[in-house]
Amino acid sequence: MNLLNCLILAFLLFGIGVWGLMRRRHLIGMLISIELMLNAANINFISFAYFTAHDATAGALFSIFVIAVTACEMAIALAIIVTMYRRHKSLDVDQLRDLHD
Amino acid sequence: MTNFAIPNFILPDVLLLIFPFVVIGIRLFVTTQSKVPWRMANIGFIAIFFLLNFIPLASGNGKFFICNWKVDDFGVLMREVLMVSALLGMWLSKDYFEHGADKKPPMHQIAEFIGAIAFATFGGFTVVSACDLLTFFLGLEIATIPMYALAAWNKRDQYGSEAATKYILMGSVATAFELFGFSYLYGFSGSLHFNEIQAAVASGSSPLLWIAVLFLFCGIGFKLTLFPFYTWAPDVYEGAPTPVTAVLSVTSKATAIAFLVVLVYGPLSPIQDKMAPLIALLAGVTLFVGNLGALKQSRLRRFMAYSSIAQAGYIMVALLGPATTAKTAIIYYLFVYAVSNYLAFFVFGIIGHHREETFQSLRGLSKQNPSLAIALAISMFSLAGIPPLAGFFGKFHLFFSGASTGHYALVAFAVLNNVIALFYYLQLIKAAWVDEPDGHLTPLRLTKRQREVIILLSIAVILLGFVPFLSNNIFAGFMN
Amino acid sequence: MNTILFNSIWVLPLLTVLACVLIPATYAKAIRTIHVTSATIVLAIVCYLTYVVYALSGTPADPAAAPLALRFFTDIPWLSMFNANYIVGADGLNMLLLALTAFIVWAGVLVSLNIKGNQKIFFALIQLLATSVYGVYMSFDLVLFFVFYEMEALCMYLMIACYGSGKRDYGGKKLTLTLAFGSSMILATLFGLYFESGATSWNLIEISKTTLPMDFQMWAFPLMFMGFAVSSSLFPFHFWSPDGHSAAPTAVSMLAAGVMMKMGAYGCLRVAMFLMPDAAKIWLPYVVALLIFNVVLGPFIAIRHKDLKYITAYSSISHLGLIFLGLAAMTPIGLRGASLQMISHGFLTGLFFATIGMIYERTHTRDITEMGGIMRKMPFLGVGFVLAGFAGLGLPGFSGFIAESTIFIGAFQQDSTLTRIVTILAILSITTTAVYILQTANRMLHGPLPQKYESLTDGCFREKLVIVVLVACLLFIGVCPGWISELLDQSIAPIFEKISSAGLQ
Amino acid sequence: MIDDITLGYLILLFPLITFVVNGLFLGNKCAKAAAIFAVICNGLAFAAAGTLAFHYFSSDFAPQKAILFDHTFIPFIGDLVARIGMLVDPLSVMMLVVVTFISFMVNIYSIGYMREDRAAGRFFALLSLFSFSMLGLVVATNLFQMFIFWELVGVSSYLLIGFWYHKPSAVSASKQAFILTRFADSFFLLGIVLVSYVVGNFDFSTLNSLSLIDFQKQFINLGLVTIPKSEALVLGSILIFTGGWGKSAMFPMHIWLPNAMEGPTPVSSIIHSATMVVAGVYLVARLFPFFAICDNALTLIMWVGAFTMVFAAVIACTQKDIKRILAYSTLSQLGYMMFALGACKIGQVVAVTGWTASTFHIFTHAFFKCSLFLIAGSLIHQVGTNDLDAMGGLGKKMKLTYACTLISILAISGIPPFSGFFSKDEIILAAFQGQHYVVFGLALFTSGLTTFYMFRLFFLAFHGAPRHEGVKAGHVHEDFAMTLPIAILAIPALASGFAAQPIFEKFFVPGQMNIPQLVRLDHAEWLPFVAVGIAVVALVIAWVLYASPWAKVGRALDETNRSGIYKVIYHKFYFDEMYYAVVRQFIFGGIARVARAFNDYVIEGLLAFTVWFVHKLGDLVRFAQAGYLPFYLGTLIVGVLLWRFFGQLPL
Repeated sequence: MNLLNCLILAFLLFGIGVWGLMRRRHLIGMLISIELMLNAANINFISFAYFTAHDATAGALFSIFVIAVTACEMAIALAIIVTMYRRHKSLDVDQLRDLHD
Repeated sequence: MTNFAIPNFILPDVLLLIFPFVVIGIRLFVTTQSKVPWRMANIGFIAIFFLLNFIPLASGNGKFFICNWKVDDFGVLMREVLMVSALLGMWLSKDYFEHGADKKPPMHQIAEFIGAIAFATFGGFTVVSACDLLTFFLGLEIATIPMYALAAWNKRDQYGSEAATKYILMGSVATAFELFGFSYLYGFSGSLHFNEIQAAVASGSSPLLWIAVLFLFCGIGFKLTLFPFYTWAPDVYEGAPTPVTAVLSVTSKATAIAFLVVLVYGPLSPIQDKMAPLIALLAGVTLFVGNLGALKQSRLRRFMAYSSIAQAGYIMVALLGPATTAKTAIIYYLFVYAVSNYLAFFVFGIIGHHREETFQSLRGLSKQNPSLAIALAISMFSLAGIPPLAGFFGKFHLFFSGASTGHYALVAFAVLNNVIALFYYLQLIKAAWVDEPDGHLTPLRLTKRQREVIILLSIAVILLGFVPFLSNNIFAGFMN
Repeated sequence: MNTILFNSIWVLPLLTVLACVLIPATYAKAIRTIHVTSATIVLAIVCYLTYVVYALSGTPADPAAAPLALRFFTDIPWLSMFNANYIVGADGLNMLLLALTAFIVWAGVLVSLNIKGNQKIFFALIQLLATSVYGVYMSFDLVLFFVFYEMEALCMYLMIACYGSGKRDYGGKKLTLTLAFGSSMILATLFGLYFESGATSWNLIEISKTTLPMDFQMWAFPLMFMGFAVSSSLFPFHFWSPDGHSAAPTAVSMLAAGVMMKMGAYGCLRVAMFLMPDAAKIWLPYVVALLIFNVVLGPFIAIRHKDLKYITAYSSISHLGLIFLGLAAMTPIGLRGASLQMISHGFLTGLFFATIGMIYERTHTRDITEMGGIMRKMPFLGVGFVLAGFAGLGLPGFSGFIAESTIFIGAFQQDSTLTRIVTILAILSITTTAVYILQTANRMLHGPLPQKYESLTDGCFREKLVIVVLVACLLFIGVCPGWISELLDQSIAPIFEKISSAGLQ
Repeated sequence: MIDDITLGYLILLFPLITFVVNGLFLGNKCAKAAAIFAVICNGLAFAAAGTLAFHYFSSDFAPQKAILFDHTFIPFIGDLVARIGMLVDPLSVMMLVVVTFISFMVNIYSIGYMREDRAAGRFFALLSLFSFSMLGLVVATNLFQMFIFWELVGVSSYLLIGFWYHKPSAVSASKQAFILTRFADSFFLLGIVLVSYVVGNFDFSTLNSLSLIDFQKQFINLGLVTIPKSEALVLGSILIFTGGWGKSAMFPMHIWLPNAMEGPTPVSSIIHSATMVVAGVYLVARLFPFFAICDNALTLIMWVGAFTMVFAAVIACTQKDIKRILAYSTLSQLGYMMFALGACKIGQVVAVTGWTASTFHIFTHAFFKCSLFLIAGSLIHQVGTNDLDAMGGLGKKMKLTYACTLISILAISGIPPFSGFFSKDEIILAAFQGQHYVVFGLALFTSGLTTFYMFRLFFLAFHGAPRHEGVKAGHVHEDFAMTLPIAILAIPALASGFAAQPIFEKFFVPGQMNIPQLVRLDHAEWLPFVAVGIAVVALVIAWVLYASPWAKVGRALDETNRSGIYKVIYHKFYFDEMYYAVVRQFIFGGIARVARAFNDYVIEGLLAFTVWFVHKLGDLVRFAQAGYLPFYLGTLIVGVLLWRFFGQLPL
């Protein structure tokens, strides 16, 4: 249990998020993978705060803020997705191709 | 012991923070048709803009409020840019609540709309006055999240919702990148505060730092629509309501570039020269791709999207220069860019209220309404950077800043790209001036406000250029 | 007082535009009157100032502008961020070019009084164009210079595309974009000039006193020279001018070919060669090779063309090639000849395009094979055209001969092999010039008159006035060239000093 | 009494004033006034010239050069200054008198000739422009001035040939004349530039006192070759002569002169016989010492002249258009003058006989050839065609004209005591003294030919039965205004020979030279008798063929049933056709087409390709913008990697 492991964990989490983002065709699924990526960052913060940083509170504080901010971001995202759903009657990103060159 | 008395230099910020609540609050007590919130909004924005002008441009570190809310010269000037953008965006949006445009139904809840704009603007304020990563991050989010909402404002428009979806999905990913970058930066320096980060960066560099830089640039590259993170922009610009597009293209860009300026000339200033290749590459590729994309467009807003992508590339050029030059150049350019862009959007708006927002519907404009055609030509030539219009001087500042550290090749490339840019701006002017109208033209009605704003902006575009007061004042602000 | 007058040269056109903004477009007559008056006033001012400069010649000029002998020198702070100041002044060279511009603008305004379309905008654009050209010839601050230099693009496209004929959009775009391409090259090098020279301002004279590093000059000079040469249609950047001219309305062709194309050559002389003489000495002997196209092949291409404006465009290309021959010779006579050619060709091509425009207004075609014998119907215009032609083929008595012979003699003084060859070819190619000019004149004016042209009328008073004035200018320079060469020599001397002293360190 | 300088100005000013006044003010509206004014002014000019000549020759100052005035035109570097001045020496004074006199006569003549023409005003204006330019050329003090007026002469000739611009033939003839002379002039200009560069001066005085030795050491880079300046001078002299080559229509640049006969006849008489075409000869005479030191130049000049002489004479024997016959005879006479100048060189020494003879022939030839043209003009005016077919029997109708014609023809045939005899005799003598026996023989032969074709013309036009309705009906009469100058001109045609010979022998020497001259030369007394004998024989042949009772005029006149060689000659050796072939195929079809193709396809093609390429790149960008969200998200990831690897980060 040292810093490197935590960083690797976070990085893997981030990678999984990216992977999910690429693979998923379902909007909600994509939102969740984004959540994963954000939380990977959180883990970074916490682990740095725990191991190295000389003001440890800052990192923790930051991650809490991040959670809050992410929450409202997701809220808006869901709201938008709902309006989306009203139009398209589906949550498949492949449907979102009306706007293009 | 810090005192919590509110010093007058953050009065505008405080006002801007409480004022959207006021506007939205009033709306609860009046009828939907009432003009009160609108008037309030006008008064408030204008008041804030004037208050900002009373803040003396402090030199050096600027003044602090509880040690991590900094108001320095760059901050104040940036605030003014943002306020100008917000004000113009609000004026532009008014008509879209009265009747629809570009085959979209009219929008609703103007008060909330204005409130959202105000919040976004406040986000910008926060970014420029941040002294630590946390405030910084919060500012960026405050600036971004209302934009998502704004993009989807027109609930009855399917394009709007699609645009918003794309926007928010990619925006969140970008936020994730940023956050990741922040976390590494924090890990590298062990602190959130800019001064300590700067000290750490100065003391020595490590892979952590560079991963952080990479992720930060990629994250902000999304908001600044740099290559290859610009992909959302054309779709969102086209899908979102026109006033939102305008606000996006100015406010969010201004915020993003402010973010970069604060980073590059703040915590990361010791390694600016090492970042130079990255910045130069980003700038060059972005403006090239932006110009190429705009070549064969037929829809106005999408066209403007590409042009604004190219503009972002031009702005990046300035980041290569020393602090004062770069800051002056960027602020001045943002002023000019805001004015020219809004001028274009006002004209498009007037067209859009009666026809589709395409090149087609510009045809015969010069015959039908010469003054409007002239305004359009002025804004286009200004964006293309043709003297004596302001755009040229803006670009000149940027290139000057870039060249002052000897990046002649990049500057030459950027200037060469101006030819391509001129080509597609001429395409638009051709549509308005040369092409004969096909069939019957629906008459264009200009409200008094629209006419006044257009005249005002046209004069501004013409004068801000060779009448040197703006550029000189900004520069004086940084020099003294 | 004179200084104020001098500065008013470029301000007056702007004021005219402002004045006309307030007048609704329906009062076309009032607008026309205002523009004609302002153009005439500017012409008067410029002529007076030219006389003043000539009268003052020999007396010590403004010390602030040394080594250049500048009159009416003005230096006002402008953009503080990069120390760009508003610096204007006049020596013989640019005063004469200003006079040329004033004449051509005046003629252009008179010629296009009955142009179709929105006259208010058209005349405003002409005045803007005039402003930019005046500014270029006046300014001695590089930023100011470039601002004025680039302004032309704004007006040119609109004027050509909205008021032109034929492939107007194509021609306009081609012209504007090619010029923009050239000026982008210039801008890129301007920054280099400023930072490499370590000067504290963009003042041309100050930069000329610094010594630029050789390696910088070596890449900057060709870039800047070609950048300027684009607008003087030096091969291979000549392609814009035939299409542009043929698409443009008369007045614009006159201005474009008459004065705008000189701005490039002027820039080459005043900025590129003056600031980077060392590189000039190395590069120019090779630049000469490009002139084989301009000077030798240009006339041949003109022979093959049927469209009057194309023919004239290619003749302009060949004549401007001679300017570069004079410049590349880098001898005092060569430089003087080049400057003479700038002025003479300005009047000459102005007259050409003016008459062509008037004839086109009547015959509605520019194809010489369709015309014939119209000399009988419009002797005045015909004679005007023939005189322009004679001036063009360098007939003694007209300014063209003076300029060309000066260039030939000056270029022959330059002992580099390539220059010699090109000079000899250029001298021999006066025949081809004669061929296309006579062929055009004969096809168009002589021979039997087609039935459809029986009802043609000769030029009205203002058209005759324009022709008479331009011809008078050509003759005046051609018959007494002494004073003008004297004026030019004074202003060229410092430039030649710089060039001749270059390459020694 | 007016002093000579004022006279000098006046001589030049009168024609100029005429040109300006007639051109700008009188013009076509009042042609009558224009004509009168022109005649008066030219008369005054002639008077002035005569006075000047009298002053000059009567003064003991005589054979030397004097410069009446010399104004700076354009100063070039150092001594290289272009001046406009007035040089007075026997040659220029003689030319002044000739030019002013001829133009005076021709102006009088034109009153009658152009009576019906509505553009007469323009005609008189241009005529005066020509005489002004010619006078300026004659009095030139330096090469630059020479070139200036040289060009002006050329352009006024162009304008006058194409005077009837509605006649396509006239227009094309004028164009051809101008372009051919212009072609020669381009070499002339090159020669001027080269010589002035080497010598550093334009003045004739300097050029005529050069010696090549000074220049053998220095070298000059002519691009492809580097040669000593002395050779450069030789080259320059040949280039300068090329100018005269074209202007004097020497073979092969001769073809413009016969075609130039499309112009009004007075024009032909003044420009294309008497004055302008001798400008080339004049140029060589003026620069004679210079040519003399450039060793091969004179030989070239001689052969060019000699060949043209024979060539033109042969063609003249077959033509039927009287003006063309005269044109070819002019060519052949110019050949005489030219080769006389060239024949002066004997090895390394020079005998100036030829020079004197040549200038003398310029003098005499001017009168009789001019009058012959004027006569031709009045015949044409009466008969209405140039063709000998339509003439004949005019002698009885036009007595005075008949007499004058006879005088002039005897003069040109070199029958004593008519003027031609003296000059031509001296020319042939020069050839003999120069030991150029081939040329000498050719000259004798040609003088025979000359007599033959001139009398052929004479007999066919004036003798025999009338072949023209007008003549038969007797509408033919003599116009006073036209006959007067003819009559006046007959006097010098008759007398100028023996009258002027002493003057020429006393005064006319080319000036001091840097190479030895032979002073004493054996004067072959038998020569005149031979020449006259040949002439008489030719006369008899002509009489037998065309005027004798047993002459078959009709058969003589139709060229259809003739041998091939006759046809070839009749068609002027097909030189016009060759000229057009060269111009059309080589210039227009060849170089010009290639040049334009290069421009239109290569340059424009490259441009088009660039534009196309940029647009393709644009399409690429737009292709990426397919609106497909996963792709967009992918770009985010790709971007990070992209800048990781290309961002040059020190990772």
